[in-house]
Amino acid sequence: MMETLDQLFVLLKRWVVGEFPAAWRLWLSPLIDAGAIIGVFAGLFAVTTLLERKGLGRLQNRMGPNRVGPFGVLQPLADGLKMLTKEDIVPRAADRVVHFLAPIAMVTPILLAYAVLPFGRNLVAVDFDAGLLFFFAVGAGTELAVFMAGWSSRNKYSLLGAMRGIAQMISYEVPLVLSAVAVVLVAGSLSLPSIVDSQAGYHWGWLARWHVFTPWGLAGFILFLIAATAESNRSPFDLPEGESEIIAGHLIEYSGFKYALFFLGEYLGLFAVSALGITLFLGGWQAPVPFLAWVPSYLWFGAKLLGCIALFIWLRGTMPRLRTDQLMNFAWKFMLPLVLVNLVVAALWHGTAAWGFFGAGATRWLLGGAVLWLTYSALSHALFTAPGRGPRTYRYAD
Amino acid sequence: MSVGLTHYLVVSLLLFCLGLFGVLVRRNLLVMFMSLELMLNAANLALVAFARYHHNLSGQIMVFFIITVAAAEVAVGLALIVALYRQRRTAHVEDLASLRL
Amino acid sequence: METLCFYLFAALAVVCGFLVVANPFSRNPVASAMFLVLTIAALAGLFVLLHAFFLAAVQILVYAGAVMVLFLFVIMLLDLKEEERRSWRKFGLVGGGVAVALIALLMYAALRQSPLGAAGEPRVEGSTAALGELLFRQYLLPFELVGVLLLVGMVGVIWLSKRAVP
Amino acid sequence: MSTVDYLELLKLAAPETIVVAAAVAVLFVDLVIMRDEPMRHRLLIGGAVTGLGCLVALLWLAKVPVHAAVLGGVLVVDPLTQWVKGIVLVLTLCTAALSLHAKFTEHVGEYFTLVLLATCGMMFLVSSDDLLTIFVSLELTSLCLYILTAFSKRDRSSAEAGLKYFLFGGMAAAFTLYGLSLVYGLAGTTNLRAAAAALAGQGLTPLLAVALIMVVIGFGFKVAAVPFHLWAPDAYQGAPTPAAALIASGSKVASFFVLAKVLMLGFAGVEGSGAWRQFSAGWAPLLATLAVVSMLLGNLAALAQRRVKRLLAYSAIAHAGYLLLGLLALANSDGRPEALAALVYYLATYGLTTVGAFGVLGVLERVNGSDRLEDFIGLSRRAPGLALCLVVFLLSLAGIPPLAGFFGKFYVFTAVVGAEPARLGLLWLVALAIALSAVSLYYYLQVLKRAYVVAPVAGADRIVLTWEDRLAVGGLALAVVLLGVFPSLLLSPLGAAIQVAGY
Repeated sequence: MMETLDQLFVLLKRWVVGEFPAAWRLWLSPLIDAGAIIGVFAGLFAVTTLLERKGLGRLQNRMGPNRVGPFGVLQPLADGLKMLTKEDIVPRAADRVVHFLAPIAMVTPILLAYAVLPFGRNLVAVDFDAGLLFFFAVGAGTELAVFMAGWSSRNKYSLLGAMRGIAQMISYEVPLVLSAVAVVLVAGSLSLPSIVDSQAGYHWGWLARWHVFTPWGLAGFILFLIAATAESNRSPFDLPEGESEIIAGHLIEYSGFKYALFFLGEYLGLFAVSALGITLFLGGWQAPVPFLAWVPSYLWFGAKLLGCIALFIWLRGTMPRLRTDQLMNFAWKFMLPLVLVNLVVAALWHGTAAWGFFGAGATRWLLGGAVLWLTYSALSHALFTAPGRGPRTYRYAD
Repeated sequence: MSVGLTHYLVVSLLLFCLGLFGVLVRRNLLVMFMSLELMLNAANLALVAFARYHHNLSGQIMVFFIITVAAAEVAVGLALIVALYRQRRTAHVEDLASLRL
Repeated sequence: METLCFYLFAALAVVCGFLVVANPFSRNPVASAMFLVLTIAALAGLFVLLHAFFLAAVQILVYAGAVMVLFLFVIMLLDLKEEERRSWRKFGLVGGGVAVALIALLMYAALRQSPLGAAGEPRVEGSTAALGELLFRQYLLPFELVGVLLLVGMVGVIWLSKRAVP
Repeated sequence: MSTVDYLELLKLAAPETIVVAAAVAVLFVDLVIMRDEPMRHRLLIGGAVTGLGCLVALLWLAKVPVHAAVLGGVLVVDPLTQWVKGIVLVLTLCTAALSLHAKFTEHVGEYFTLVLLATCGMMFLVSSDDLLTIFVSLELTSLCLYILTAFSKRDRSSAEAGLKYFLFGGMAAAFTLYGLSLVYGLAGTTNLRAAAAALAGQGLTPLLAVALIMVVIGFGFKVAAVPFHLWAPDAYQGAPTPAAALIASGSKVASFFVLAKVLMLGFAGVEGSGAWRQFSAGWAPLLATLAVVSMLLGNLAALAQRRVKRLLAYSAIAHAGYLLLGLLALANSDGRPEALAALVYYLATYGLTTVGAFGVLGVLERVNGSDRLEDFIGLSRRAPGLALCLVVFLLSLAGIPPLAGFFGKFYVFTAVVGAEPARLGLLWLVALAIALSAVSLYYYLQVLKRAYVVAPVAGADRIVLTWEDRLAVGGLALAVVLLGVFPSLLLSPLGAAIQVAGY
């Protein structure tokens, strides 16, 4: 019974596809996948906007939206209607074609990235040999979209915002990919379902074998989260769209439905990269403890995803925005060395997997953790507390 | 008509010649660089096709290297353009005339 | 199906490639860059048809993600309105076109006459693991060499694009 | 699939590894330790580390004789490649010595790093039989040289020269790559010897001809043979003088050697013939054509130059013509060892002479601020030793006995004539080359005339030479004279090395 419930969507799709003539099936199967992904995650987008506004409101000691529907739950609907009915304004000097294509170029690659993510047991659209690489490859498309938006608007703030955005995305893509590479190294595969499989099982019958419970996995997950926050342009890394600095950056000349598409694209990107983090470090759709393994896998995945989203909302409500130089320094001088050391630690972890003596696990944990901790403290000392690196003095502002 | 090696090679050849045309005719340095990329990509396509239809994976490895090398090369080329632009405010081949040919 | 995909991607690659070098509607480097992205994507599609999945992903990742972004960044840094004001040089256009067309014809003739057409069935599968084996065994040395090359690129680019200290 | 013996590999690639290590060391020392020191010290220390790296690599080459091909021809180490690598290292060492008074940059670490990494690329270029490795190392060398050409930010022409070099070099790389990919496609292997074996007996199929032409075009750009020479004068003139010396010497040695290797090993069986009235298709007639136009245009255009760097560039183009003749002699497998020895001897002596000439030029540039012919006026009185060295270098370039350049040309021409002993079919090429050498004497003497005959303008004081200048330029002049008087110093070990390597 639970087995059927776990495979509900897989079986459902198989049944639906089976109802159609054989010639159609080749086309129908991906279409159903695509439809399901778009439906589910667009719905999640609506829910998240509401959650975010509510959550931020609570963090800032106010109520959040509460006018439309009971407790404001219909607010996303109202927002959507407003967006759709707004006038679509295109600046006269704009490059109209590129301006039109930019939002599409933003959403399409992100939707493509969902194709390789496993949302549950057997619940993946394409089990692709180089799935992780594919994810990052299509993710690169969003940078082009940001450029298209910023450049085609012919607005200096747009261009500045786009430059900031692209510089930020490129810089943080390096630690993002490298922290994922550590997982690839240990799991020995680029395919996301097999990465999830590599985290199956439990130590001593209760501690899940998720990568996040290893020293390199923990460090990698934290680094991954930071890089993912920056990749999806969220606070505290929301400089490209900083309203108070460059009036929303590359989005400045967008309104109505196109703006909504950008908005959708950003949230979809956030979900996708969270889902990737879950897949890589948090055991994907697997249950954290064995006695809860009967709960359907997609529910676990959904729960972890919601947890990640909550974390991002919390971060947004807590952290102030960074300055550009801080942003770049943080990526190149702090995260990059740390993530490289993390890669080495992961390699050592993998290399010492055969150690069998008593306490081997603890030794490996302590060794790896010590290396990472030493690197972390050395880096933070050199960058933030060493003499001459203290609080910034303003030479020209006096 | 089924698609064979020759088809891929014809596409690759066309791309190579387009790239060559671009390098020879265009005068904007950026577009010339893009044409160079086109030429390298033509070689990539030929290599992948050869690797598939003929013998072994070495061709694919070669493509892997070429992509990396091309990226480094483009970075250096664009840095050269930036360096030149700092001096002359131009990215145009015809303005590169302070050295007599 | 595969034939259809081939012609689709091939046509896309060649047409976009043409628009990169000689776009009759726009002389703007940005248009060229956009079409180059499409060409690259079409080539990645052809790679997939040739079962080189890993390379297809790398192609998109490196070109669309890094190389093109570099181009676009430089375009944003420079003020390139001038291109539009310059006229095509008719002579160069025609001469270059004829010369390149001749080269293409000659190469096509060479291709037609060579024994490649009878090449056997496709065999090789570009599995990531097999590529990795080859890369880290037989081609270990060039792999290290590429590392050195990237160092050169980094040092050189930083030095070249840095503003000269007065 | 066999596993790799990493220690063995490290031992075989030790000289290159040492050079890379030295490069990283220079960068580290200059950027971290010497950060706030005065320019002079930074240059000295950077040069010292560079020189040390080259010397250790040279010592290793001399002391650890190895003969092996590993990883399926990706790395081939034999006595001949050891010798050529040694020559490249010596040329780098001289370049580094000439850079000790560099005024074109404050970024010493980056400069020496790039010089060393270019050398590393050249060394791998020399010792690989693998298409892929050849391409990657070619690109490594080229990238370093592009950056070095554009290295001077003070000089307005430097960035422009770098860009031109880059454009031509990029096109050359694309051509080479397409040619190599066709070779791979036809043969199904990336190893040169295996490719030749796979293609043996087919003769020159049309597609192979296309591949051959593309490879030759690509390398033609690299070695600055006419009609692919357009970048050379600009790059030589715009580049900082030591960088130009490296482009003219080390890069040329490596490019010619690898071209010889590609043609000799990879295109074995499609040599063809460039003999008079007996043309048959293959790479020999192709090279013969390039050689003829290079010699003609290089020598004639050099006559019209007013700037010595451009003059040296056109002279380099002419010398590329002579060297192409030397490659031509390799087409016939009978006299191949002698021809190869002659080619390497020519390359070595030409490299040393050119670096020397650029060294003199560098000193003059430092004093006068430019490289016009007029700046050479009165050199014999301002700096007699330097003028004497200039005489040695220029006369060696012209091919006057008993200097090294003469014997280089002599052996190459003999090899070319001997390549077709029956009918002396290549004699017409040699005759042309000798005639044009006579022409070349004119423009070299133009420089010397100004140095010795024309009276100096009043007020031109003596040029003060530093000890590094004396050491580098004097040493090079001595080497050129010695190798001229005793050519067997280099020729006989080369002959032995070629015997052992078995070409």
